[in-house]
Amino acid sequence: MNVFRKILRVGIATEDLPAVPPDTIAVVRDIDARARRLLGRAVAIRQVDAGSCNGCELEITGLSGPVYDLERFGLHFVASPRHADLLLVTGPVTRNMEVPLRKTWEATPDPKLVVAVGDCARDCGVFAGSYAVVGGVDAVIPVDVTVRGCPPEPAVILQGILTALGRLEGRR
Amino acid sequence: MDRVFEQVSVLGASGVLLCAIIMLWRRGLTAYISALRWQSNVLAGLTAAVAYFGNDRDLYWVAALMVALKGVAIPRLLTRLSQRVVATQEVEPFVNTATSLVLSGLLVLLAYTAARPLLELSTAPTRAGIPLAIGLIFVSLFVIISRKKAITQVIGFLMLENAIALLAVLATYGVPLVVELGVFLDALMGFLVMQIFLYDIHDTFNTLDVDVLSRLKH
Amino acid sequence: MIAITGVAIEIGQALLVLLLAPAVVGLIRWVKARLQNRRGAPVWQPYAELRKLFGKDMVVSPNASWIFHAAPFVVFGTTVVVSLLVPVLITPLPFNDVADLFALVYLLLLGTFALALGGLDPGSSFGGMGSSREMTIAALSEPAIALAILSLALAAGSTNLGEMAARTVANPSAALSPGHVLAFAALFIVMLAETGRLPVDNPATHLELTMVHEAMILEYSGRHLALVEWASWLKLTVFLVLAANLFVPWGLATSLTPGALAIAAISTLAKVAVLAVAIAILETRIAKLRLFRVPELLAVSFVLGLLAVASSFSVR
Amino acid sequence: MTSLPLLLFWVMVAAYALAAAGALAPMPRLTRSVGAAGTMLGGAAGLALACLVLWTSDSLALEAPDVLAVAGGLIFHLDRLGAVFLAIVSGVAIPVGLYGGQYTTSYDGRYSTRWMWFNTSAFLLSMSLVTGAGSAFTFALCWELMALSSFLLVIVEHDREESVRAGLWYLAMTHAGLLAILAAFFLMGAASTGGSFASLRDAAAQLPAGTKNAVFLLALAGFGSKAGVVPLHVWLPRAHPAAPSHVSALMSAAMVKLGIYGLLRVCLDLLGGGPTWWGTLVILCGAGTALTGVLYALVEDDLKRLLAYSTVENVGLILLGTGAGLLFRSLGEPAAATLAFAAALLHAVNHAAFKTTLFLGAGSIIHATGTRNMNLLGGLIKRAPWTSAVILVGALAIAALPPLNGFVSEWLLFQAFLSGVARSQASMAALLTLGVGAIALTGGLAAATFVKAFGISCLAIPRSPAAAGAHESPGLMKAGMVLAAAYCPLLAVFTIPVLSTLTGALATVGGLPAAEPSVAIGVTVKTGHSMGAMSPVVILPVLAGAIALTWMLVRLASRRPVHSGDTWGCGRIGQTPRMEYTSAAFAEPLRRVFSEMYRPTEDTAVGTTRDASPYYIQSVTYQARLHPWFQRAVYDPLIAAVEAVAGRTRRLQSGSVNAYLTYMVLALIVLLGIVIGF
Repeated sequence: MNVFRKILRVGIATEDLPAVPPDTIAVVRDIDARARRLLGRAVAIRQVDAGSCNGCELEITGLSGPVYDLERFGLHFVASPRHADLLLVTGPVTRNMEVPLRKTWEATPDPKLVVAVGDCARDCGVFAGSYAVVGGVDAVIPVDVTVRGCPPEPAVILQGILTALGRLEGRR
Repeated sequence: MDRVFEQVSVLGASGVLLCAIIMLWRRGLTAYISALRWQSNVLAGLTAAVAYFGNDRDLYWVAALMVALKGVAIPRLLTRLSQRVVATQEVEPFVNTATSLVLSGLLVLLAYTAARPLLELSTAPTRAGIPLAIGLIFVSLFVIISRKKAITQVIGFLMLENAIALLAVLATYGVPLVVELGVFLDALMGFLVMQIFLYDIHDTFNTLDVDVLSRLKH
Repeated sequence: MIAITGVAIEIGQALLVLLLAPAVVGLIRWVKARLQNRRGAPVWQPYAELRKLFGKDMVVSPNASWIFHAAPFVVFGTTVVVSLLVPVLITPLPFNDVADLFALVYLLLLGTFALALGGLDPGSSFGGMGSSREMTIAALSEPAIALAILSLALAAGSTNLGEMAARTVANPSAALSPGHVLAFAALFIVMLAETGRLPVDNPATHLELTMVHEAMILEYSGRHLALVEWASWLKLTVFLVLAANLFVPWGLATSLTPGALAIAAISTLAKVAVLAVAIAILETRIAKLRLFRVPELLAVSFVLGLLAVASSFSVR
Repeated sequence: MTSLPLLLFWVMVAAYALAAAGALAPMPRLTRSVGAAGTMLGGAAGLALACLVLWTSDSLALEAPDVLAVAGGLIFHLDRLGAVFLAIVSGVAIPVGLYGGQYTTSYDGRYSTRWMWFNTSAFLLSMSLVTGAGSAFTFALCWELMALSSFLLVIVEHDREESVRAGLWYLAMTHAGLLAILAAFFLMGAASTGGSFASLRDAAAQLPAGTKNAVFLLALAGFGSKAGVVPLHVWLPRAHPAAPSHVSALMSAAMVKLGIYGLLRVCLDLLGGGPTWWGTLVILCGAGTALTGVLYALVEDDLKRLLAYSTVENVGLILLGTGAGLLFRSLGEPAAATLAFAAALLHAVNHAAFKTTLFLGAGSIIHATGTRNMNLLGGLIKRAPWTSAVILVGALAIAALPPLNGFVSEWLLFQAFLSGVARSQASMAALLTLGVGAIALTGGLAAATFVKAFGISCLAIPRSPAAAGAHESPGLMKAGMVLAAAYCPLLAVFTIPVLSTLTGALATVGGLPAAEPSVAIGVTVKTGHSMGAMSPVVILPVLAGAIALTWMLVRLASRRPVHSGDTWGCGRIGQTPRMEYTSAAFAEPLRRVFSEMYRPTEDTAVGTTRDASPYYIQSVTYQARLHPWFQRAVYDPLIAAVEAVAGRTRRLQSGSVNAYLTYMVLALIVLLGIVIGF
């Protein structure tokens, strides 16, 4: 019963999204209008760690918490790329993860989007030039939106996802 | 009116029995103690209801006493006891949980079969709850038999006491207050004696697992 | 003529349940979000998900056979047939004599059977795991359901839903009889197990090792996934309607007047909403059980059913 | 003399005799053709005869007092109860004959197919004759003939140790059973003027209660051992899989039913029912049998053994109905008794249909892959689509899922128990409540079992090269299977006529009232005291319509393309069959839940590298073995005792002829002494 007392005391913890510096989110490709129309309200996200240091994952974990609450935008994480509409890829793509990443992309039914999260996913970050990495995410699969930062804040990641869906203004 | 009384009494008796069943399902000692607390409170409520419908003033006192003693005091003592001497909070049964549950269901069915002659004699509106009370007696005996820790055996014993009280309330609208008081005091004495034993067992063996008592043979 | 109106209403109410089902799940999710101090998705979110899934391509494993493609339709079909049988607005239904509560339970089992085969078909180990667990839970919940039905049937003199509801309407005090209450408790526990809610299965899990229903449907995508999801929401809604209208049947229309139908619609909606909120609160309060504690929970349900049946012995 | 039933009877006998005579044909091909044709003709004639007896007032009576006159001659009298079982035997014979005509080719060159056909025909003939036997002697003779011919079929593969062991178990159990049956008949016959069933029936009324009880117990043990009542079922999961698959179908679908027939004949017809505890005992036996059967079927990896255990389970369900019928009868509830017996008989009929289907399907799998180990199967649905579809139909029916026939009889069984609970005293009601629980648990576990049986053997990727190279069965086998599978929906759709036929049959034997299934919307099943109504005839089209409508609407709503992509496995590079769930893995959760029933012994051996460092693991071997409880509790001590006794008696065996002659003379003198003494 203490649980409910605490729930009442805390109240709604979700915050509005802050404004984001314009250069942190880069739209790499034109996002298909059809996809935008279709996926506008309900998007299933599959997160792929292609070799990240898990810094980005920590931030991503924050997304489903009460403060950022990605569910209010109709987004949720799913357990299988078959169910997914959007791949959230982190980290430089290591050689071991190259095939699995491509397989994940192939396993995702169309229409689908790819959001690369973090500097490593963009250009390998500090791992650039290492023998163990293949390159950024777009070296393996086509990327729609890139989110900069090392690691990017949850709010920025969320803005990035919403940008990919063509809904920057975030309803609430 | 009688119909409502009948419903309430059977419902109350089912509630009391249900607390025992829920206890069998749970694992932690705290859950056991809180099941006992709930059971005593439901029993007290039922007693009050019988007092109201049966116009028996004394039973209100019995109900109040039940809440005070078995609903509040004994659970509190038990909690303190368990915090002081019990290292693990897990209740270790001899029989696994699913089997104990099914067995207790069978015991209740047995009680229904056994209570038939009794039911034919009685005309009280509360009679439909009698088999449940007998069932509870069986189930609490089963708890005493099948649980390893001495403290769970104490809880089983207290539940047995509840069962007898339930039977008394349902079968005869409660025995006179004096007798009830006597039973209470008995139970309290028994409880205190057991508590002393528990401390002793714990001091000697550093556990409350009654399995170790078999070592005393040597 | 009356028969035609009756059948029309029968189909109409099945459609109502079908269309209502996503909202029920949306409501549960919304209440849960609020209880987690989140804003949460709007109640109509599941509709958007369905629309999206119907508009997506499908990716199907080359190992899969026609069973994989047929399973979603069988699951959906059986659940729709079940929703034809449940008294949503009126009682007794024209279909009352076609299938009773046992038939209803076995129809749902047919859906589970089909989906379990669909899970095994692509040869994924997740699918096998999900199927195996789902069938385990389904098998163990059967006895508890049977006893709950038995106790309801003993009171109503029939296993058909119309008679069961009619009996409680006619005799309101029976709703508080222990047989009734205990059977409700037994059926509620089984409902949680059958529809994959906490504490048996977590509908929002991402961890394959803890999945039951979700693991089974891991291979489905696009419209197949939409059907499977919709069917599982529909199953939940049907169970809620069943629980509401069997145990608290007041408000059900016994004649076909518009007024009675309106009252029935409002009361059923209200009852289902209350139950949905109750489920959300319950899911906030409790944690998922380990798989091997689920049989114990179902044993509790079985014992409740046993007690419910036994309570009818003494009144004879 | 030449009435129609008699004519059909002789046609049936002649057809089976012809099939047996086919063994003399010079070419194996001819043997097969004649055998198959004769079997099917015999089945058709038997079915016609049974229908004639069931639906008209005709009956068959045939006496041949001169044949074997010393034992009272042969008497055949086919009444309606017998006709029900004759219909089961004959109905199974038709698809089995069709299927066997081609299936036996796979035995060519390895084993004698002539011998096999001869025995199959003899087996079918003797089973058909058992149902029509009109005297104890005729019955016992046909019964023994049936046992012998089926024993010879069990050991067809005589060079395999497993088959021979199975044959030994079967021989021992069936003869122990025969002894019990003979003892039961002798006890009854002691008070009667002759051995015919009519005189036994008349005499049974005067039997003292103690004798009646003894007869009941002996009959339960004797017929129970044939039907596979736990713990007398041990031979069944050994012998049924050992026989060729079409014979397994005959044994599982038809022969075990004759055990039920014998029980009904003796307890219901000849003895006319008994005290309450008879029914109680049969219900307890049935519940134990059903649960044990399904639990062991669940963990079985061998497809045919799984089916055999599932036969045990279904016999348990039939016994539950039979027991409830006996119980209600003794409690003075004849209408409820009719309901229960009808449920039992209907389940017997239904089980014959789907078990034939499944065994023939299993035969096709063996034919296609050469193995029946499910852990080596898989992927058959693409390689043998007909076989897989047939097995799917059988699996749906046996898992008691609507709209097929298994559901109807399970539903009636529930209704019978329900009406019993509603109508009896607390102690009986408690028993019946537990019966309801047992039926439901059995149903649920059967569903899990058959998801496994079908899903593991027919779906996903083949687990062995044999399964990968599987092929579809040839035409006749396919036709036989499909015919058997067609019985399942047909029996569901025609539930009402079948049911009224069965209650009509019951009315003639136990003096039970014939309850007409009421007709509400033309088709609703509602018999006697049953507390519910259900209509399989409506459920089938409604369900099919709902599924078809969904399909069309979805087709209209979304035409998005379907792509092919690897099975999702978290991005792993390739999928191998070793990643699939196996039969053992599928049953693991339930095996753990019921571990107290199985008491498995488990070993995990971890193999490390050469230097035995615990950190470099090369292999992990896990072994789990079940030692069934009945084996442990009943048979191990029994076998040990028999061996001990045998060890003692070995001392008598000196090997010298003179010693044996001495024994004979001594025995003669002792016998003479006894005779003179009297």
